[in-house]
Amino acid sequence: MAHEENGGHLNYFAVFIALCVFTGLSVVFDLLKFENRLITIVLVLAVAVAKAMCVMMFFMHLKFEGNWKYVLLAPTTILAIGLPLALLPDIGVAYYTPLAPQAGEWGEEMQAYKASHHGSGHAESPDAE
Amino acid sequence: MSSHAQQPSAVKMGIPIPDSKLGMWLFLGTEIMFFTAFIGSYIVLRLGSPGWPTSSEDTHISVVFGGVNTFVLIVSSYCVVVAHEAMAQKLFGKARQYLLITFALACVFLGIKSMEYYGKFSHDIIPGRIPETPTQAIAKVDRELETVVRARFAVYTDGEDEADVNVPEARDLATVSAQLDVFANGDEGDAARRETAKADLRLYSEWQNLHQHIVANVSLEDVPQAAGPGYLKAREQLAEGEALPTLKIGEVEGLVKKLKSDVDYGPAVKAGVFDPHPVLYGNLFASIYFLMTGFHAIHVIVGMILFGLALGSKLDESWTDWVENSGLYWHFVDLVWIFLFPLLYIV
Amino acid sequence: MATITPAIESHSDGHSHDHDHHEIGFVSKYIFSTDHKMIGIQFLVTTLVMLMAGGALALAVRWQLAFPWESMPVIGKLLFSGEGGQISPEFYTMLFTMHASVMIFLVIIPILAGAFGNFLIPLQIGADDMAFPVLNMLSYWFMWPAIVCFGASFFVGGATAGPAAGWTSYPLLSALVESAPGSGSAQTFWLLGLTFVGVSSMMGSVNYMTTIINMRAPGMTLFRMPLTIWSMFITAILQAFALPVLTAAGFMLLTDRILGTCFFIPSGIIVNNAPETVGGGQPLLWQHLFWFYSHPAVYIMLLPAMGMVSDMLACMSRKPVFGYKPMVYSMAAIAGLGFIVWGHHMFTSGMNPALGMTFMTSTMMIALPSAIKTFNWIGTIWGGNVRFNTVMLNCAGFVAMFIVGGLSGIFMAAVPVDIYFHDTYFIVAHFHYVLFGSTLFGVFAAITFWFPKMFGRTMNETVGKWHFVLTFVGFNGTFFPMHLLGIAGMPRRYANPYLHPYLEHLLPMNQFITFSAILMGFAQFLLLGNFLYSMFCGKKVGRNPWGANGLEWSAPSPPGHGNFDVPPVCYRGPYEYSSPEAKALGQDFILQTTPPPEMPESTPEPASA
Amino acid sequence: MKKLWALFFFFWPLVALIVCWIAPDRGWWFPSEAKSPLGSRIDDLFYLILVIVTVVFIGTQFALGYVLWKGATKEEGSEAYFSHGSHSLELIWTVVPAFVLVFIALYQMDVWAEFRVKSYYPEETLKDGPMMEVKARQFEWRIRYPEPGKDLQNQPQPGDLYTVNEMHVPTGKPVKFNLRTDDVQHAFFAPQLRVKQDAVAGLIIPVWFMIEEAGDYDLVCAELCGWGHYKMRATIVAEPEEKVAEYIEQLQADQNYDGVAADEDDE
Ligand code: HEA
Ligand code: HEA
Ligand code: CUA
Ligand SMILES: [Cu+2]
Repeated sequence: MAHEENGGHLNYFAVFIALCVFTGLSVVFDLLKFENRLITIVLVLAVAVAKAMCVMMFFMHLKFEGNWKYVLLAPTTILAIGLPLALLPDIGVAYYTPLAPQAGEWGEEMQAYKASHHGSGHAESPDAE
Repeated sequence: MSSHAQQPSAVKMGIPIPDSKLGMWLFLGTEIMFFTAFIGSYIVLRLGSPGWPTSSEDTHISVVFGGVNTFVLIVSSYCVVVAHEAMAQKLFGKARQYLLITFALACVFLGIKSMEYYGKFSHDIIPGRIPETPTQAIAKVDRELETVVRARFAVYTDGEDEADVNVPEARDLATVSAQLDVFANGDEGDAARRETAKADLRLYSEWQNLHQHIVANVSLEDVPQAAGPGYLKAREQLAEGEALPTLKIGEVEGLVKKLKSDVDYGPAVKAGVFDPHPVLYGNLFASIYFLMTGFHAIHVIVGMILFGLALGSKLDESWTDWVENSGLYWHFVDLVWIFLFPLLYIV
Repeated sequence: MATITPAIESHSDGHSHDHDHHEIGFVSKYIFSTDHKMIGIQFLVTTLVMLMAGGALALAVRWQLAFPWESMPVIGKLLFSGEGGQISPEFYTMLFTMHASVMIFLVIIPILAGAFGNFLIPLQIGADDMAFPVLNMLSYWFMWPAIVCFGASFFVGGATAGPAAGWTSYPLLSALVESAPGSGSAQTFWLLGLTFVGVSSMMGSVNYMTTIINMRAPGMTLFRMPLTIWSMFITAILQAFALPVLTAAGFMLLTDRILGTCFFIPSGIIVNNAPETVGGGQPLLWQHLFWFYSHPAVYIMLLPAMGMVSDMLACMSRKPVFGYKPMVYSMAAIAGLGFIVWGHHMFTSGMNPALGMTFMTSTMMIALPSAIKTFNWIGTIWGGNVRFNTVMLNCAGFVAMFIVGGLSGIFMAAVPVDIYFHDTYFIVAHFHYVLFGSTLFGVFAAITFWFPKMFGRTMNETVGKWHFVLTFVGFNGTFFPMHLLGIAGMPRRYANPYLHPYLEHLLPMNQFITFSAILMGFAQFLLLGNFLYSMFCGKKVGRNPWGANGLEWSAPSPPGHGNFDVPPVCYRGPYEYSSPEAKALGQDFILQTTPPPEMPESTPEPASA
Repeated sequence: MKKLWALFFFFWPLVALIVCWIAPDRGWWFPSEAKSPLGSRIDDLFYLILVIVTVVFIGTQFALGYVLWKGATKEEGSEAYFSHGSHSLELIWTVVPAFVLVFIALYQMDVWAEFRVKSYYPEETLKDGPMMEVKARQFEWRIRYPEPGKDLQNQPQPGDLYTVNEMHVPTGKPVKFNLRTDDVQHAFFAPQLRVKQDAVAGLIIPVWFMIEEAGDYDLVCAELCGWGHYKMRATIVAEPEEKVAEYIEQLQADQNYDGVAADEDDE
């Protein structure tokens, strides 16, 4: 296998450290609480992609594989990105009036609830008690 | 194996990687599409749902848990690589060692995951059971309280040896309560039991107040027979035709808190009634959370089985491909998590 | 096995190979066999039985449409004696749901990929077996839980409760138990069955792709592969990438039904006085995910037949396939485009109209590669020395029927016209033309063509021809008038269309259809009879009874364990019929393994029959 | 025998064509000509495609029959024509159908847009709100009109008027209504109008059509919705606008009738 002459213990360890740093980064981005949530989303997803690339390239040895990797992964990637994109105009944004009571009647009720409960009571730490 | 192994095989056509590895990669291709369906559905459903719950108060999701688990998986991925490397260099002892670590880390991952699940369960964050409005939350408290009352009453009716309260069935709670009343205020039977009966009657009437308020908020004439005293008192102050003001969730929260702190039936209420906490789109959120993490967990378990098989054997050269391929699979499991983590825990 | 076994009666049962651990006993030879040929034959027999079962269900459907609410003879008494043999509306729904599920998931898909894919792939590329024989065996045996689940879903609730949502299983009907009373566990079983077929196909497809990529005989370059192999390869790719999406969606629907999730269930819905739903899911999501698989699936149900028909047409016309590369490219194009046309099943579903336009355009475009293929088939026959045997007739039937089915697809691909045609019998006519008319005629031909390779005997010609004619006539009598029913506006999935005055006058037409269907149905006994009879008593033949070129014909009939007595080396394309090279040998075919004269013989030439 | 087989493949398309030819006369055709302008345009498209497809059908089936006939009449022992294909032929039969298909696709767009794209709806329907709400449920059609003089609201209002399985619409002007479902998916299918639209749980879908000619039209359900799918039968009654108004008034009167004072209610 092609990677053998390339691979070394150290190499992997560097990748490993990089992955840990990336994970830390995404947590940091979350804690930073940007004004615009979109920034966080873009940042953490970018980090995720970077991590995925690291794992695929080095841990899964794709960097050292032949061209078949493109034949296999290119269509997969296209389909994987294309499917959500194609669903978007229908499910993500509704062309016709959606009847989700959550957005309508219930929504108002919830807004009132949230307003009255702001910051009160529920300070329990999430999870695992 | 088959008869052709002995023959001088001419060069087969194909690409220079072993069948098993090619098969594994193709399989991973199908796996990518499998998770694409989940993740894609999640993304579009979420975009199509204004008001998705994000605060950890609603979702009980903690970045810390997710982060730690991410870290655990990364370490395990690293160990697999090292193990594979060791296999290639014929250092089987070292490989075994690292595989063991991987296996252990997988256990840690599942452990943390189950803690998270447990946390969700303990707040009844379960698809289909999350109230999405204050009204639904109140109705849910009502239902849960009723279950508690029934369970408490069942003690008097089901236990055949307890002849002191003679009530045939708990279905009609009003009748049971009437008979219990007689029993509790009489002097027959066990004194301690009479005390519990009194407590249960109090609980019953608390529940009735709540219940009537929700279901029978009607004009004065048709006040239901089994209405609780608190409810009746409230009604008396109204003029004909007026309705009681609708319950505020705050009042119900207060009620639940009060019931839970009662010395007699408090523990039972605590066990059976969740704090009312409506979450808009909570059910969809919970559906997605459990389905995605659940299928990821199943993949983790499959990975553990693969490693387990290798560990259970005497690891030798013939296992090199096995370790490589299960390693590939494991990295894929890691990959999925790498995307699930930001998507579920942060975004 | 290193010796060259000369020809004809080299039956595999003659000798057992010393397997590492054990002798091949009856069980591991015929039941839990890991030999691709045995698995292929297992698939073939199972699916033929299922064809009869699915057909019987179709005949029951037809009975109701011709004689509404009249008790059904024989089958009615057998299936639901309780109702006095009368079909209830619930039962009608179950009937067509199970008819379609059986036909699609237990007949067409497994007969193409499972039976012929298994049998032909290693033989045609010159491998001794699949890449993963055990996985292969599992893929067959995973079909059985599916059969059991489908069967259970049909029987658990008697005549009034069953999977009640059609094969498309649209939520909410399929997601909310209350919306179809009694469908409770039945629909759940149905979904489980779907999952099992999914797993089975997924195993198969990974296996096929690996085998085709990595196990080709020396010299078998990509563009020397028979079109059958290309089609199997492309089908496997389609399956590998589309099917997981359905499996995932199936899990979502399953949990919606039984675990309270709400991927497809919007909130605030009250069905049959059940409590109001909470949720926030969207029913259209299922339709998208379902068709994301099921449209590619219709090509999964066609491409292998296309490939096999190309092979057979070339052989029976004694001519190379016209435009081999365009054939390959158009199959690839069908596969690629097949992923982006799924929305044409949802034109009236309330999806975003902009998507409708996109999907209309892509759907129109997918007719192009099909057109190329059609013309190339005709080109293949053109100028050939046509042999009018059962194989050829069925192949010609395939082409003729595919044109009809494809052309009716054009009407529906046009969105405005589909507004009217959607969910009418026009659709039913369309897909039976492509599914039965093309695929099954292709399969009938393929059974006859490769039968000698499977059993070392040929099928009876006369019976085969009768079977073809009766099926062809019955088929067109059944499904051609359905176009007209569709134009007349008769909606599908109606237990009793004649309730509506504007459809009343269609009763006689429907009765005619039913009689044709019965004719066609009973014609299938000829096929089964011929199959069984010839398996044991057919005329014995040698390795290459058709004078065909493919590698499989250089192996013994039937091939032993490990397939080839001489490891095959491939020297040319698969369709060099009547080539100068062949003529130099004094024949009109030249096996792919025959070395060119100028080359020194590196391996001994296999003795051909 | 060979020739017979070749003739067989000439023969059946002929039968098919004849059946199609006589079909309209025998009632095996559209239930009636389209009664709405959009429906007529759908019919026109249908006939256009029918012509194209018939040409292709005859061409290809004839070609198939022809090559088979050639094969059947070939002399014994003569050689098959050896050819791997023809580049120019491939080009022709790729480009020509491509052209036809793209033409069909583009030609349709505006009919589709008018039917479904909200901004292409006829002006009248854009100006006014929907006239009524049609709500499908297992297994009937419920129609809700707003109180005369009021606009239709998504939520039922106290003054709303209800009918079941009967939908009165004015002739000669575009009618828009909201299509909804109470439970599972159904589809609004009016065969004579060539209108079909699914009713999807969780969505309010506006649909419009226009009827010129007064009369009764069928309304059926075209999406499997349970055991009673086939019996969701209703009528669309198209009548002049005044009559519809009268009908709605009558409906209101009926609905307000409390059994005692019939006259007091109508003011
Ligand atoms: C093997 C299966 C198969 C195949 C190959 C096809 C092929 C095609 N199908 Fe079909 N289809 C189904 C199986 C199949 N279909 C099934 C099962 C359903 C119904 C599912 C359900 O709802 O239950 C369905 C439904 C269906 C619909 C949805 C209808 C509706 O529900 O409203 C549509 C709409 O566009 C459609 C279109 C097409 C088209 C354009 C093709 C094209 O690929 C056809 C291309 C072929 C040709 C066109 C013929 C040859 C070409 C020429 C001779 C060249 C010249 C032609 C021209 C210039 C026009 N199909
Ligand atoms: C490959 C797929 C396939 C095949 C081969 C067939 C074959 C047939 N189909 Fe089917 N059909 C579908 C796929 C298929 N169908 C699908 C996907 C649907 C849509 C379902 C839905 O709406 O969800 C459908 C729906 C469908 C309908 C519409 C039902 C409705 O919408 O209400 C009708 C009606 O006529 C029908 C008829 C037939 C007939 C008469 C045959 C004939 O060709 C059958 C011929 C008969 C045999 C081949 C077997 C002969 C058996 C015997 C003689 C009995 C012997 C008995 C025993 C041994 C037990 N089919
Ligand atoms: Cu309503 Cu079908
Ligand atoms: Cu399709």
